[in-house]
Amino acid sequence: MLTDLATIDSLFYLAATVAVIASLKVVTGSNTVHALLYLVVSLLAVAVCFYLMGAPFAAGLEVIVYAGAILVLFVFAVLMFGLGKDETINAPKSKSVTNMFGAMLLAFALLLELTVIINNAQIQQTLQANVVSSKAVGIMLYGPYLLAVEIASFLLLAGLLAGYHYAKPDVQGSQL
Amino acid sequence: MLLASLPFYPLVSFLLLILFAKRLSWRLASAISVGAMALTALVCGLLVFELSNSSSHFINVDLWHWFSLSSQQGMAEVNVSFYLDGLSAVMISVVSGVGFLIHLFAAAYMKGDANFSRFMAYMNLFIVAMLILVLADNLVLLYLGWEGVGLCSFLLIGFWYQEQANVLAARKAFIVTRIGDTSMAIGLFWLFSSFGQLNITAVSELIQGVGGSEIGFSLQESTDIYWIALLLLGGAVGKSAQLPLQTWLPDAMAGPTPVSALIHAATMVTAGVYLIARMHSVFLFAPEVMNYVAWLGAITLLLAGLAALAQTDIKRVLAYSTMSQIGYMMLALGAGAWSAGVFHLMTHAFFKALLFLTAGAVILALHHQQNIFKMGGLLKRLPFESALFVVGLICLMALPGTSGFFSKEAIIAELWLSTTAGPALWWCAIVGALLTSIYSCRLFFLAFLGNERFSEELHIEKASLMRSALLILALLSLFGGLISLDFSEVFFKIKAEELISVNEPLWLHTIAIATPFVGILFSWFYFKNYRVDSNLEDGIKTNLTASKHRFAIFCRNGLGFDSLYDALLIKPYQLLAKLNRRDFIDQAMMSTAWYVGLWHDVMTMIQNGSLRWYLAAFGLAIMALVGVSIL
Amino acid sequence: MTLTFIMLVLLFTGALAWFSENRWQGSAKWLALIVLALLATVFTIFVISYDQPFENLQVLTRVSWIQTFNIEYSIALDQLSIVLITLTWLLAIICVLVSWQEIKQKAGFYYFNLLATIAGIIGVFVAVDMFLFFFFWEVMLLPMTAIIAIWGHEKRHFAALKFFIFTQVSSLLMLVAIIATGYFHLLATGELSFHYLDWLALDMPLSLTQYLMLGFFIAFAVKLPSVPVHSWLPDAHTQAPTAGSVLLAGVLLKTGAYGLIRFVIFLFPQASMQFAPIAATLAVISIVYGAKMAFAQQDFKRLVAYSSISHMGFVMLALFAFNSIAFQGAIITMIAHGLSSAALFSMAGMIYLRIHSRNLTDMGGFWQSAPRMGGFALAFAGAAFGLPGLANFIGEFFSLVGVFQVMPTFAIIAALGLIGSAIYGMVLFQSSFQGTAKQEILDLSHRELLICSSLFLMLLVIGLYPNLLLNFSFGV
Amino acid sequence: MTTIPLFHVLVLSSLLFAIGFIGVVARKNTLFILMSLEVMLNAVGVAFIGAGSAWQQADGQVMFILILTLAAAEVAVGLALLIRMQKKYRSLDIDLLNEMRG
Repeated sequence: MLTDLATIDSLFYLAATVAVIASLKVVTGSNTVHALLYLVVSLLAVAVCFYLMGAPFAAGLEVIVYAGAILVLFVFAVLMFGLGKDETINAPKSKSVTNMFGAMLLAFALLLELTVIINNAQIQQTLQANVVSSKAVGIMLYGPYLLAVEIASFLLLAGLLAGYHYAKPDVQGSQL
Repeated sequence: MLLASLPFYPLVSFLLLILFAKRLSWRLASAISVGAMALTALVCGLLVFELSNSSSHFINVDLWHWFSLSSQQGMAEVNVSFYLDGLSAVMISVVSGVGFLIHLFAAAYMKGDANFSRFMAYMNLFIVAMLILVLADNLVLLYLGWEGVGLCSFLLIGFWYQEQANVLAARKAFIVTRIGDTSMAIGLFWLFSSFGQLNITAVSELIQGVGGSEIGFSLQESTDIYWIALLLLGGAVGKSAQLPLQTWLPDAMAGPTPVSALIHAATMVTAGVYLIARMHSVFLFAPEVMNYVAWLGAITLLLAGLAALAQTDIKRVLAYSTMSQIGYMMLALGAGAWSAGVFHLMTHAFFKALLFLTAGAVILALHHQQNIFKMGGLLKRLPFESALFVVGLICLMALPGTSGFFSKEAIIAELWLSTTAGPALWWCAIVGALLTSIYSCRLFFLAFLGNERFSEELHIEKASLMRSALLILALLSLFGGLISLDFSEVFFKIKAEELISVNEPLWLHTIAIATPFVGILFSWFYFKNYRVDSNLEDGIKTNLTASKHRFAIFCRNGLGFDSLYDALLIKPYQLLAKLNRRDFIDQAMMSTAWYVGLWHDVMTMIQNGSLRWYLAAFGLAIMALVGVSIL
Repeated sequence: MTLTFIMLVLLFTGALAWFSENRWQGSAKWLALIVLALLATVFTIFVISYDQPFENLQVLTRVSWIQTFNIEYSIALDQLSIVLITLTWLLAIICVLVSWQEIKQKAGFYYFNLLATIAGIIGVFVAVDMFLFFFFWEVMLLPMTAIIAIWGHEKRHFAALKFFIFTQVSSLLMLVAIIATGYFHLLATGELSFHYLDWLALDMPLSLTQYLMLGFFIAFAVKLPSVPVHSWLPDAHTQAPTAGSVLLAGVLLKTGAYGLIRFVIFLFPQASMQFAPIAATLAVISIVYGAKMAFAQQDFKRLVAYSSISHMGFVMLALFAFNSIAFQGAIITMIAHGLSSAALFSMAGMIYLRIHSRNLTDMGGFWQSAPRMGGFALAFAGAAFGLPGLANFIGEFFSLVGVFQVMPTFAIIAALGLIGSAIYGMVLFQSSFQGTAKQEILDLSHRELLICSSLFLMLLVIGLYPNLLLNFSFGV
Repeated sequence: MTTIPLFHVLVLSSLLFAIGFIGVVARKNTLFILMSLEVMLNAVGVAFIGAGSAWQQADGQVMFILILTLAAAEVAVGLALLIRMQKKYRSLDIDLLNEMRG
């Protein structure tokens, strides 16, 4: 019965629902860390969507770079510099457990979905047929989009420098 | 050349006094001013002598060319030049003669004042302006003198400028007369635009020439003459304190008494009479206006007489009496009795100056007490002044033999038969004479008879300067009627009118002569309690008070003209000014600025620096754009 | 060349004064005074020794300036401009004298602005190339704005801004009219020209000139000022420092009248004739309204400012009567008002220096302590309400006599202004100098006595011997 | 060609974008604004990937990668600024930063 329902479409809609719910929780949340966790869930759900749309490479990047690197940067910053303090102070305490369980529930749904996808051979087959390969992506990146890649690298460099400059501790007597 | 120098004696004196005001002692200042006046009077006498002996009936002297106006009728020269004929000779004699006597009196009267030389300077300046007024050979120069005397009157009424009441009285006098002056100025414009002349003789000759000829005036021209005469009358009315611009004169009594005598009795207020007499040729051809003049004079005569009956202030009684006497002059002018009017002007100057100056002496003796209900019994205490006052009063009442009698009789005699006056006005004049004698008696009884109602010691100053001035004036008042004035060369007559058949009733003169006596008789009984010394009867000082009757109060306040004008003109003007102090046009202009400011505020509100606000606006705009593009 | 030299020297002296004040304090005023006196002398000698008569415009310099648009640097003189420039010299010297003690801060810059304004005013009176005229018109405006904005009274920024916007907006209309006329010249003759004499020779259709005339008229009516665009004047005059008020009332308003004469009436006679009823109505409203508003004021300078509106109404009324007597009256009124309002504003400045208030309710009874000042105040108030014997009377009399021949009703209503002027004159004089003495003030100093007596003498001389001015024909 | 219709993908994308946008506009805490921005960027990514897979082109993924880099750089700078802000204002309230108001 479960397998009958498990078509690509239904799985996509489920993941999408998870993404929307998680995003809503991000936006409406009051605890910074919880919100970040929901954001991770949202990103994971989107990654699942990507996978279902036939972009496994993008899904992987989403998980590794977005959820794995950028969000972790967030968490570091929040925890190390106490950025979430003023919001957390005002937040009602009692709901933190519910929030945690909510996030876990959503994550569990995704896990379930993932297992379904991996175990369902038919879905795998359909997906394989539709994949835009990472090779094509690579060729495009280093072909027509080379300039964009270069610019992106400059952007990253600039981000690096700016991040360093702004975040470094104040030198005595100097303005910014 | 003597004529040209006439106004310069007082002018030099004025300049000296005003430049060295504080540095001059009383003796020096009075010597300069009175000396200048004596010189003026002397020169004036010489001039009159010269005029009467010369073959021509006028003397004309050009000082300098002032300006010239061009019009279709040609070039009109307006010069600073003087013109002396019989009429102006009478005027300068009155101005310089009476002026000299009043200066003499004033020198003593104002002796103690801190600003004595300033006072004498103004008096001199007034004489300058008055001489220019009467000697002017064109109407613009006359207007200069006209405004000049107005300014001096303003300065002298407000001489004690620290009293708010005096300041207001001065302002009122200036502005009310200014209304008349403006009317006169418009009259001048009209005169110039229809006849192209402003020279008095030229205008007179022009009008007499056309009017006396067979052709006569065109309709347009007679309308013009009507309006010109009416507008000139407006000027005369303002200056001479006639209805409806009479309200300033009683208040003008706030000035020092010599000022009241000189300006507000003898000379300046008669300038209106002079103007009409001077421009008689214009008036002659506007018989309707002559009729208005007569009626204005008659009504003023009666109303002022009525108001004089109710006054409590000795100077205000005299002020209303002045108005009423000028009413007589106006009546005479309106009836075409030019010489009678001018004759009355002269005699009135004598006796009214005498009355004012004597009143001044009394006031001085009573420590500036002007209320006649606080006087009484002065006949015994101040016999000299009282005697002179009586002289003045009998002249005012026109008892036979006095100068007032001659002039007033001359006026009354001409009224009945005049084409522009008539029996109704004759009766007005008789009633006026009756009123005159009644208020004169009332004044005399209250101030000089009855019990003494003042407590302070009298301050009796036997200044010979004052007394000599008063004596001469008294003599002039009594015998001034014997001076014969010959105006045959001055006043133009329309020939046809001399042939009217005489049908005067015989009783006219009897009534006219008897009227003052009726008045005296009436007051003798009616004002008995004013006259009788009530002290003797019960030993208690009864205090007389003025009537509290509503009508009496109404009369005392000048018959309500002041409150009428206040409600009709002054209050609305002030209200308008107050409402619009911020200038509604400016407000309208500034509303554009306000509108821009409004947008500025709206824009500022939008640029609130809040990032989220910007973003929301951004999103909304995108949505709107997308929405529009979809639709 | 002499006039160009005069204007350049004025600007140069201004700069020099600015510079020298920083080195030697108090030197700027002496420098300004001496140079003004010298230049006035130079001007007089130049005018007297010039061999051609000034009945018609005498073009003195004509050099090409911006060749692309055929714009020339061209200046000319005639009797009208000579009379007005003479008035400017007189009042300029008075201005320096009244600022003697008043201006303490940034005095160097102040004199720079003053001299620059005067240079601009002289430029306005002599420029015959319309573009040059417009240029000088702006040159005159900017330093004046600075004078109000920097050395004015409490609401100076507001007043300066208002002054600036009013004149600027109106002068833009004039610029449009100038360009349009120049362009029409191009269409008519095939050549662009902004020269006044070329324009005079141009035959323009009435349908066009009425709009061009309106452009010029509005600009000058604002400057004059006429109701309903008068409202910059009370603020500017009230808030300006004394010399600023003197210059504004004395000369700057006259540039409006000058413009009306030269660039509206002479340039577009038919269109102005057609427009005359409206202009005369505005003028009459200005006369009566100004007099009424003056009565309502409690501020000495504001009262005088509104009286200026009333007086300039006489000028405009007389100009639009198209009558030679009225025209002469207008010019005499301009001069007389220049002198009398300058005198009254100086008087206001002298009082302000003593009691630090312009409010009439703070004044009263000054005659007691300052009789000379009171005498002069009365004389100047008398001039303002047209006392015969002083210059204003001649001006008003001529104006009204002339107007009466053409438009009697207007003259009669305008004559009501004479009553109004008496009322505000009385209010002005009596509430400051009569009544109970509220405080004691010092009487006039020698310098102030010089200012007052020279102004009074000029008023008196013109009043008693107006032929000094009437002998000129002023191009009629 | 996947079975998921492009329209639905775009609906998801715009939903996510709207949620993110509302977060950016409605939240006062700058950190949350930053997070909402991430959501929005992600939503754009979804749209790109969806479009790419609908037409079977690699460009969508390329764009996604570029967005990813942008997001990384943005987060780096943004967080640094947040730290700065925290130091200066002791708060992350974005409304405190309204010095540019007119």
